[in-house]
Amino acid sequence: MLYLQILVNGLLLGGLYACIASGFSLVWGVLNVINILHGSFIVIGSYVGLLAHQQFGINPFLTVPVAGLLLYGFGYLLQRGVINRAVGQPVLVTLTLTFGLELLVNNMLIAGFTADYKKVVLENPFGQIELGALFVPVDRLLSMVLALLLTGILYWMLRGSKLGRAIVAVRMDREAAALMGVKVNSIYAVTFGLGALMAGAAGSMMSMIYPISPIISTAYLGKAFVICVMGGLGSVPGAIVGGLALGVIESFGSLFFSAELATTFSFVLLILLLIFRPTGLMGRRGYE
Amino acid sequence: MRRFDTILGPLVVLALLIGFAFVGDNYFLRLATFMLMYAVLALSWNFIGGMAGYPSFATAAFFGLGAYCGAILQKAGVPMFLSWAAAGLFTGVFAMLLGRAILHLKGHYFAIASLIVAEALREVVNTWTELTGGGMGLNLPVLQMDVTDQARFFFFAMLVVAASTFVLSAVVIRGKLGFGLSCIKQNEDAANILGVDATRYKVFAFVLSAVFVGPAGAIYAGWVNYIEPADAFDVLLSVKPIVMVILGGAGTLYGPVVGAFAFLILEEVVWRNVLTFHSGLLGLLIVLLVLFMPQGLIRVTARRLFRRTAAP
Amino acid sequence: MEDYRVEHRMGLKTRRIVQAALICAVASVGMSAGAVAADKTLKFGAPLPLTGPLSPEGLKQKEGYDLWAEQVNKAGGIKVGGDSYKIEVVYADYQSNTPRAVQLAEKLITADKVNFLFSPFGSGATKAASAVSEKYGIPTIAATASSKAVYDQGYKYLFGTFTPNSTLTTPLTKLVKEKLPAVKRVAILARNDLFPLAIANVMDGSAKGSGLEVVAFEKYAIGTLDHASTLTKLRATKPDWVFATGYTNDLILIREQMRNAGLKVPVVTMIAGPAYKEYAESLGKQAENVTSAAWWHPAVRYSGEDVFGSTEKYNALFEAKYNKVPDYVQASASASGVILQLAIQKAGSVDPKKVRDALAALDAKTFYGPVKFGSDGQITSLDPPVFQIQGGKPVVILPADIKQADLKPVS
Amino acid sequence: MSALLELKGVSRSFGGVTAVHEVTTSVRQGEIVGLIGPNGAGKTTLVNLVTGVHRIDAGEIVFDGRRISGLKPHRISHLGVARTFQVVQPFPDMTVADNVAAGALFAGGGASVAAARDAAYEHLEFVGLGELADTLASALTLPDRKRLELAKSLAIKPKLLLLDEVNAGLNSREIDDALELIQAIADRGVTIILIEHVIKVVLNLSRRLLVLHHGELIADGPPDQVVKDPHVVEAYLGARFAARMRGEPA
Repeated sequence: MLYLQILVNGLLLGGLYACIASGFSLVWGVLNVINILHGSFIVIGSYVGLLAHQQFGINPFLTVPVAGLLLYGFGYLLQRGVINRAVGQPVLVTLTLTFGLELLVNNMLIAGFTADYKKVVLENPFGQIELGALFVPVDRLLSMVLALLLTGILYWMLRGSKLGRAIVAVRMDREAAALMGVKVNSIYAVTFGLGALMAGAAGSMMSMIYPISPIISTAYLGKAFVICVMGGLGSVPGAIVGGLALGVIESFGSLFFSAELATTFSFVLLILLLIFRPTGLMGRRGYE
Repeated sequence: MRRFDTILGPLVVLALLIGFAFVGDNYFLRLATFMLMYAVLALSWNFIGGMAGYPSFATAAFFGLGAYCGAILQKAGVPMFLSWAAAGLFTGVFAMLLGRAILHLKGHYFAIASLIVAEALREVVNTWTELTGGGMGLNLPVLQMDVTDQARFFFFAMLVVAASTFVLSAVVIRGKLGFGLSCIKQNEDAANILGVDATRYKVFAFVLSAVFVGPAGAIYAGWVNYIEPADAFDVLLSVKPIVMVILGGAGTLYGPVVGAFAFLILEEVVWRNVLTFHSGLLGLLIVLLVLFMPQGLIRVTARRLFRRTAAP
Repeated sequence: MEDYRVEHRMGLKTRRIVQAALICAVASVGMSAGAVAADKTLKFGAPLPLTGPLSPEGLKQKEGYDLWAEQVNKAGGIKVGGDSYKIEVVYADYQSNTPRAVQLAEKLITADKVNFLFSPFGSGATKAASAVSEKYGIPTIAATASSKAVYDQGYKYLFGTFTPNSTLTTPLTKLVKEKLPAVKRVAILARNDLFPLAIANVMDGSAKGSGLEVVAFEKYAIGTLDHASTLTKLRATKPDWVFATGYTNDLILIREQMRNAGLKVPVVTMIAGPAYKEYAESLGKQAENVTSAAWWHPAVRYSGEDVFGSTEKYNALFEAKYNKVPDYVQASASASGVILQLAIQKAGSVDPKKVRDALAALDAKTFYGPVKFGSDGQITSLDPPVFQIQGGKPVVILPADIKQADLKPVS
Repeated sequence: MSALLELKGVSRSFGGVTAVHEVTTSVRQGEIVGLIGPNGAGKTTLVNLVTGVHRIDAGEIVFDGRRISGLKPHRISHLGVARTFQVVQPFPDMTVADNVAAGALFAGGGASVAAARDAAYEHLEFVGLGELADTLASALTLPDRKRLELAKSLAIKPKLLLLDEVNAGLNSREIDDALELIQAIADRGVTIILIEHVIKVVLNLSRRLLVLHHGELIADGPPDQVVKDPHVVEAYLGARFAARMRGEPA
């Protein structure tokens, strides 16, 4: 029973992780840009959820589309205006650029919202389902379902729609896609926007789960990194697999070892994975 | 004329620095020591990042290792200089082993692997409380020395490391190793075919990017008397040298030094004027730098100089 | 070189010029008038973490110092002998980076020539920076350092306003044993970080010392985003008392996840979260009946000889300026200023050595409580209050003479 | 003359697809051998196996009496095996001279950077790039880049030179110039394997042809015999060669 509970904990956490990472993975895969800003995007989404709840009493689940669209716009413009100038340049350049942007945006968030922790407190909390000794918190369960649903929609969109095929084509071979008439720059901006959208949606959802502060962005970013490498970068299903895997690993890690070692454990695992299987658990070939 | 460039120029700077140590007050000595430390980090990163083109984020790992290695040895009673040297040796060996493991990765994969090594080390140091003091940090023995003498002492210690790094950079950049690294940076496959032992060269560059950072970390630990994991393995220690090198000019000899100097000035000037928005301004600086001056100060000015001298 | 002064609206240069002009004017008036006292300035250096992870704490300390400086200047400054000194707090942001705090402490002393120093935030940074002020012989007040390790270095110029950590946990343990004798098993969950871990360690000692059984002692890493499995593990040890330490965000998450994990116990103690209003605000009903302890609480009632006069007046002034209730960090910061001021006045001099001796001999009443330092420089006269969130607000349950309510079980 | 290069049952597959299958042949000192085959026949893979870029799955490669299969690329180049790439691969941010100097320095036994640069100028004169020695490699035209590739290869003082589609993308005049240069290199005693999928180019220089098809060596002999070989005609020359002979001038 204990193991079952731990497994459930891990899967619930993994659902959130998948949602944290999917947008990050998409941007990385298509643009070959590590978006250090991703954590701050999530935080902005959380503030959207928080403000909507404070001002109008709206449940953060309902502001998911609002936060998503807002972040889409922000991401699209940021890519068009700034990041696009560096796409295709060496890793170092794009990485340094988004790092600089992160410093700037995060500092602006602190200036605007202060670093104090805030959180959405629901009038009527969702509570938890109790199945014998098994506890399943409903807010997390809903978040996980929504997270997987959103990630699933993203995957389906990439597979099924014309836009999605264009994005995949650009990811596979930029020159070839350009020759086939795909507007690469606008695909880049749309993809970056989609990545931000996923972050915003995740952030809004998590505004009732995690305390909100600009400071927490690095924690999200760190998780996104680990999940992406585990799942294989650029792969949306990989983000789900990596997220769930990390959730379960951390969960059992804190049971068998100690919570203080759970992070170390996942880092060490990650380094080993990078050394011996850089294409991720899914075993796809990386797009290097 | 080239002699002036390569030997006399640096000697003049060195003489100025030594003279400065006897006139500057403690605060400026502290700033200067920081500048030298930054120069060590930037010059070191330049070996692997600037010359070989491998985006290493391992500087913080080397720095933290060196700091803790030096501090732990000193606490155990090992003489200061010996503990510094040991820190260099230890980080060097660590870099060799790490390099063998992760230098076959390219691009983002290498960047992440090197970044995560620092994170993992920080966690390990944080958890290994018996040896490292964990989150409580580690206090070093205080030197029984006059305040100003102490400031001078650490300034000179850092100066020696910085000068060594510079000299080695100069030797490498003009020699076979630098040539080979440059080939690797531009086309690793072609370099291999032309007989460059890319694996060995990369590992060598990686080790070089560590051996001076270790002692710099150890000296730093002794200098501030107190280290803790979050500071010794701060990710900014990996990022700042990169910014400095880009600022100055990647792969050049003087670029990292100029970059370190310019960066320190910017840091101080920015912070003098804004108290709560300086990381935002640092971010803005990085963005502008990457977008508008990716070649660095050295190349920009060098090009200008060249144009002037080219005219008869 | 992070200059940031109390009155920062004017540009630095303009301010300098105006200042210089004023000084000249005053000086010439003073000279012509003969023996009239000149208006001088005393500088207090404060390296604070105004950005980075510790910025919430740093900004709170700043509020405390600002309020004190404002009140003193309003009252005409500090009077020493025939002179009257205006107060200027010189801030420097060390970005939550301890070595930078040390560097800035030195910079404040050597470049800004501050007369006195307020320590950086927390025990670690305080300990690190104390070496600098000791080197230069600058009297330094630590507003937020409690670990014994900070004070047993044999330093002469460092004084702290927090009693040792065990003074927080021992009274609480005794109270729980007395009021809720059924509570036997304690589970401790600590953030693996300087202060949270230190508090957890003394709690371990307090619990064992009063015959309670510590059934679990778990540490979690900084930046942990999930406690579900750790709490599931704790639930299996069947505790009656959950004692958790960490930063506010950690504790909010832990409290929330305790409910999720079905971990229901009669006593929940969290340090330091419930001392901050964000904690109760972010948790709503979940915060109810959570106990905590801190070195100061706005519900305490002291009267003092300082510029604030009494705890009530301090609270009122604080609320008027910042539109919120002060917590122990802000109050301790204000108290640090008050303590230095009292010492300067008692010494009748601004000479660092004399002020240091006055601090060592100080025995005063303040809004913060009675102030008397032990030979190691740590305050000994304080009786830290234990409190509990009741009806969404913290109420004092210890010490008995100022308590507002009795201890209640969580459920 | 003894064999300079020997391949004994060399095989290699990628993810289940066989790229080179049990190739056995040898190249004698001083020969100019043409290696032909349609696109995807495994020619470039074979070059990669000889130069150590890929490891072989089975078999053995012996060069100059020494087993080289299993050695790393830089070791093999030190032994005197040079190659050019199908897609030219200069070091773009270096001068033309430094590109060549790299070869002289690392595999060519150069004593110092300065000595390697001196040697580089000679090689550049030889391939006709002397005047462009100090320009950046990225500024060169395609034919000049091909020359640069040759100069780089020469700088490592090769005994064996593998030229992978060195004529691809050149017009017929440029090809003639290139072939002249290759002949001049051969005259210096360098053994050459000329990899081409356009057979006409090879016929001018080679006295011996190897034909690779689906990773297998299907013919080995003088051009006139090979061309008549029914396997070759069937597998490769049939439609394509005829079409090319009729159509474009190569």
